[in-house]
Amino acid sequence: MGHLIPPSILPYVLPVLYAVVIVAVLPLLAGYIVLMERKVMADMQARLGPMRVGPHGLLQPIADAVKLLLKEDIIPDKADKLMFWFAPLVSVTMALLAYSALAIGPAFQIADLNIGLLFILAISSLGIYGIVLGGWASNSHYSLLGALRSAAQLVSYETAAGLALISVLLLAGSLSMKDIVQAQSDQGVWFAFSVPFGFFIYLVGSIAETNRAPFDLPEAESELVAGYMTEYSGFRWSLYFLAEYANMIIVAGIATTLFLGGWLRPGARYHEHIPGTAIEWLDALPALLTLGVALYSLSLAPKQPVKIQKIVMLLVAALCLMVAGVLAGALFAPPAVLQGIHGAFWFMAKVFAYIYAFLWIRFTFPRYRFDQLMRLGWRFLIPLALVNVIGVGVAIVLRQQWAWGPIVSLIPTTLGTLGVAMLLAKDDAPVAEAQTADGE
Amino acid sequence: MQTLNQALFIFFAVLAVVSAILLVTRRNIVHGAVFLITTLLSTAGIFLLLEAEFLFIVQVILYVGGIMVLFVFVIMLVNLDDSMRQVQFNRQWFVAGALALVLAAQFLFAIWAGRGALRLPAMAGEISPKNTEAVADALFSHYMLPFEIASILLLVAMIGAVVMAKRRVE
Amino acid sequence: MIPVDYYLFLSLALFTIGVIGVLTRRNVIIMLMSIELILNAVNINLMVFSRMWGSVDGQVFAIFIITDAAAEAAVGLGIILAFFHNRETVLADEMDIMKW
Amino acid sequence: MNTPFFLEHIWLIPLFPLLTAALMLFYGRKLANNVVSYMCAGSVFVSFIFSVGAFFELIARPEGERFFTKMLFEWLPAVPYHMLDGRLAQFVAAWEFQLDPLSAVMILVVTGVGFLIHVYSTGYMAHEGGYYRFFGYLNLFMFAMLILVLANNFLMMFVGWEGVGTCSYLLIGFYFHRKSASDAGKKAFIVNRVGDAGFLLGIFLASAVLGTVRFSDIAPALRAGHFQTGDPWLTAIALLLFVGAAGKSAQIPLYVWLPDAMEGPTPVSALIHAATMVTAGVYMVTRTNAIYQLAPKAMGVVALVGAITALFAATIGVVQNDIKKVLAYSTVSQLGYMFLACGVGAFTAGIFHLMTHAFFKGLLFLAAGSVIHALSGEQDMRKMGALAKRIPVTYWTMLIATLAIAGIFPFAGFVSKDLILGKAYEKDVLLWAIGYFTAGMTAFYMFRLIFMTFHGTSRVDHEVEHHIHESPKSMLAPLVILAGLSIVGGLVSWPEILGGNSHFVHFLEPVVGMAHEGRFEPLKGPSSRMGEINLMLLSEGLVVLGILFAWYLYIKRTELPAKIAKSLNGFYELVYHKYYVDELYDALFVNRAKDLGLALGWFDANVINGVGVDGAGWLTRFVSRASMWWDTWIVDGSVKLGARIVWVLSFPVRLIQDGLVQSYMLFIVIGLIGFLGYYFYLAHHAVH
Repeated sequence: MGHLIPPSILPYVLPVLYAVVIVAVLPLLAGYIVLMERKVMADMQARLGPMRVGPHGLLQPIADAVKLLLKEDIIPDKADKLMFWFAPLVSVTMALLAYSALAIGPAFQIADLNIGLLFILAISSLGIYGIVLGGWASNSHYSLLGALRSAAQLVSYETAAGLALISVLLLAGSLSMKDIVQAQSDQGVWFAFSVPFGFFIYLVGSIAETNRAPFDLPEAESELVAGYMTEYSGFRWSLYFLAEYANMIIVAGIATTLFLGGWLRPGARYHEHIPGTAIEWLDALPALLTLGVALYSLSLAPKQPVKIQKIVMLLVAALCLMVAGVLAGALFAPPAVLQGIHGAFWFMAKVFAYIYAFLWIRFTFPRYRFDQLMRLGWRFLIPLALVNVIGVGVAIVLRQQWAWGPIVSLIPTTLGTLGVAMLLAKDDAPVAEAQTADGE
Repeated sequence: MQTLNQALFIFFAVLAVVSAILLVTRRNIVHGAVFLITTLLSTAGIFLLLEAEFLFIVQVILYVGGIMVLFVFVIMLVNLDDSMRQVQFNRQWFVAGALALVLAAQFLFAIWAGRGALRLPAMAGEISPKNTEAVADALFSHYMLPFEIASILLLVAMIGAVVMAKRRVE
Repeated sequence: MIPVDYYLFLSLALFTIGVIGVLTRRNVIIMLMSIELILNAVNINLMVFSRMWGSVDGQVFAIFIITDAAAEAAVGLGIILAFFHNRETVLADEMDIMKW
Repeated sequence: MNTPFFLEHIWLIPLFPLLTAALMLFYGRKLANNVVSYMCAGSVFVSFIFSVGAFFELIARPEGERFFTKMLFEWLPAVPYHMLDGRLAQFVAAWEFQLDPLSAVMILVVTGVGFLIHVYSTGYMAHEGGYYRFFGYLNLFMFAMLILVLANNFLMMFVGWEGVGTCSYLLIGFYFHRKSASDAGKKAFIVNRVGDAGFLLGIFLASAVLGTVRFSDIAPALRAGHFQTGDPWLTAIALLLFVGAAGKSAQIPLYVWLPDAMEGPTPVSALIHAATMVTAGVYMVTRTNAIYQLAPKAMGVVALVGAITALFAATIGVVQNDIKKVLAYSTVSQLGYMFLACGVGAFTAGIFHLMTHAFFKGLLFLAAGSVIHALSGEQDMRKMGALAKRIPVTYWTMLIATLAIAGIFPFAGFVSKDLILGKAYEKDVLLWAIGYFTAGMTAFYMFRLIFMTFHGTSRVDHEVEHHIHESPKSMLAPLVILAGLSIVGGLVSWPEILGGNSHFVHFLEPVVGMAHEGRFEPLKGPSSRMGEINLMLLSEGLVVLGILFAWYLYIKRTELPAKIAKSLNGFYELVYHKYYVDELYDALFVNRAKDLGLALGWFDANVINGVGVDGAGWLTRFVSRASMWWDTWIVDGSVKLGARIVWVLSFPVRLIQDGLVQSYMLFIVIGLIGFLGYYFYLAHHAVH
């Protein structure tokens, strides 16, 4: 724990800077994820989505934020004032606090805890209090039901997700995010490929933890008006909103770090990279991508109906151009800088891909019934995760005793888990209500 | 940095004690639960000061993220409006309080008698970040049997809880 | 450098508060929470002594204690739920049928 | 030697009726009427077939060995006992059937007539309630009667004896809702008890004297015992047995039940109280003739009683108006004839008359039943008349039967009756005179019955008048058959002097002859052929006279009978009221018995119940009160005291255990404080 208590004040500078950046950027990011969500939804439903505010609705998030901030802040009469005020803070605080251990890039990390992963899990698991207390404090049945549901759901799926992560920890042999990424880099394979079932289980579990469709029962519009957020409005509501999307980014980050190789470029070998000489062509990809985006938006600019939109479009083009320049320049910078900048790019790319998967699933699957949800969690995911962990243990033994390759050793595990999954999926017995262990 | 350490300790200690007192005295159980959570979190902080990060995490995940969620859950299941309106302390509260204080006095006397005898070894600036591994080694080598027994205890507790929370089938 | 006594005083304070809570509160749930408080005091002691002797045994025992706390919370809350379903009360001094 | 089928399976003959009887009495309620009738009549018919088979298989044997016994199983184990003369004997009773000419004849009569009457009953009882019950009783009776006649020892015979008694009781009281019927049933039963008592005593004495109850052993026992003729023991046995016989066969003084027995359904009267059961006495006397032949005095008593009964009953029969009553009294007098025959040593003649009587008396009853049926229940002859044209079949059959019973040549009655009279004449003229006169009276009252019923002017009530109808075939067929038997019945023993050879008598000879080679002097035939012829002519003449007299009184001068009745008023009253015998018995026995019963009842109620039972009850109550007091105050008291003490002592502890978890915790804390204080104390001392 020496990092928390350094001998002088100096080492605190960089982390504080990062923290400020994250806290400043995150709301904006959340807003644009919302825009992305709406656009993706519109695309999947063959619509255009927001087009009015800014070119292609690019300014929509800012408009929404302004609207939310200007809205009247209502506190119900019978509500528990203190808790009502306190709950959203808990949510958003915990959501933001979790970022402190997230390694966005090799260097881009607030604190490299040797228990980073556990820390993130712990903090994000505290976020539930925001929901539960808020639902209870607003003194409304919808809210309370939503809160209870989300609590039960979270407790149920944290177990499965945690077990899925453990399989990765066994492979990586460390709790620190950095070391985990490093392990993937060393083993030359992303853990999503070595323990696919772990990845799958964590995907489902993370969707449930963030109360996203098809597991969004705590805020199921059709059943409970808006779940635990029913009585909230204006700024507090936006805090919840922020917390939810922050959580999305967190789980996406965790998944990225643990399964998708973190900041690693596909097929990257940073530790054997000699600066300036061997530039693998993939290193140019980020720059080219952003450049392409820049050119595309530049071409779109004249088509905009209003002058202001033209200007904004040009600004976007300029921004992308700038980023492209940075990315390109990094190629000629020393490896550390290169890793830092490109790592951040790849990380963000993977996170957004993960979030895109979220959206995709949300608009594809219908909502579960609560007992179905619990059955899935307790009777399918958790046993599967257990089998998976055991299999990984076996794989590690194989690897250590008989020196099997990192991928080969895991093939039997995957196959065995697949078989178990078949068996589990086959039995369709009705839920034993005790397993939901709550008042539903 | 000594000052920082002490400041943190005092902060956590005061927070823990105050919220503990509030927990015992508040009428509203949900508030009580929140105060207990606060106490637990500050205790976790104390653990951190004592360089037991793994226990810190365990405290947060298990206690705060698990047990207390269960508490809050049950609190919300059992409707408490009426129990909030009732008298909060039972008949023996005075005797009990007095005796508890007597007990506290005895412990205090014991600690006071042995003050200064105990002191922490000076902390090397950079101690090995291997706390988790150390705990794991002890747990899975020397304390294997208790570990297994604890797992069986958990299993039994789970079954018992399921049985008791089950709806009675009339 | 914080002397061990401070930690002991802290844990003593928590312990006493917990004892008072268990002994005086009528609400069973709060009694359970006070018990958690007592367990925490014990954990603090274990931590500080393990730190003092530089061995992790204390932490291991703390883990066992937390496990125990989890089991106790699960069973206790289960009992409370069952009792509440039958008797519509959570007050300790109304649970007095277990006598001669 | 392998015994032929029917003889081997002789024990099946009683079995068939028993099975159907059990079926009827247990399940009959559920069966349809025609099923019941087919099963019952059928079972009796099967027994009849078996009987015929057994009969012919018996005849097939040579003269000497026409005797067969079939031992089914040992009934009572052998019990050693001392006879009167001190010899040791084994008392053995086996379930053993015997077939000799006598029982062969009996089973033929019983099953044959029984079958006919069953058929008749299916028509007669068609509209009665308790159809299955009636046939169940009837079959049960058949079973008992067959056991009676097939028995080879006194005990088995007694079983059948009591069985037929029971059945007759049940059947007399068949219409139990009619008080007169149930009373008649009781009367029959009780009167029979008297006779049965005698019978039992006779059995005991016989077993004590002869050392056996087995019929086929009696004669050897007699021979072995070197009994003198007129041995007092044998006389006693004979008299006691005769008491039983008199009871069952309605002889003076025990005849009173038979007339009342007419309360039962007419087929019952025909079967039980005319054809079969009432002749059991005669059969029994004949069966034990060996004893009688060594007891001349007893035989004299039998003859005398028989003769007097015959005359006596005939006189009553003359003045009766109920058609069945007339037949009942004629039955009594005919039974008297049979006993007369036995008394004069003509057992074979008695059995012969028994058989013929079974034919024509059964026929008479059935015909009377047909008449009653036609008149829808009317039994008073004064309300009949001129039925000859209306129900011709009944009329002709009944006329034949009347001629038979009157003894008109050549009907069956003529042969048997003249056989008896002839024997009686050789024995004692006085007995013959009584029988002779009785024969005339018989002819008179029987034709009186015929004339009053079928001839003269119709005195039938109007509402009855217009639905007089002939009975159904099922009832007429038995009539016709029995009429035929009544006609030809005599031929089986046609007297030599009329060119016959009395087959039947010779057939029965071995039974009555067995015991007596040497000491037994066979009855001399009539002094001369002329004598016998004369006797026949005399009786025929008297009979014809009686018939003419009846014609004169009840067809020619119908007003005369009333006049006569007036002229000798007292005597008529006396006879009309059956010599007040019933009243006499009531005064002498019945009421005395009632008084005794009352006295015993009083004794029971006051002495036994009052002093004994109530006293014991009072004593028990008293003792129990005392012990209850002891229990409550001493035993319970001590227990409660202990409990109370524990309660009091445990009071402070209970105060502590109040069921509140928190107070327990409080005590934990107190204990903790105590321990800590103790340790500090120790530490303090350790320091110093």
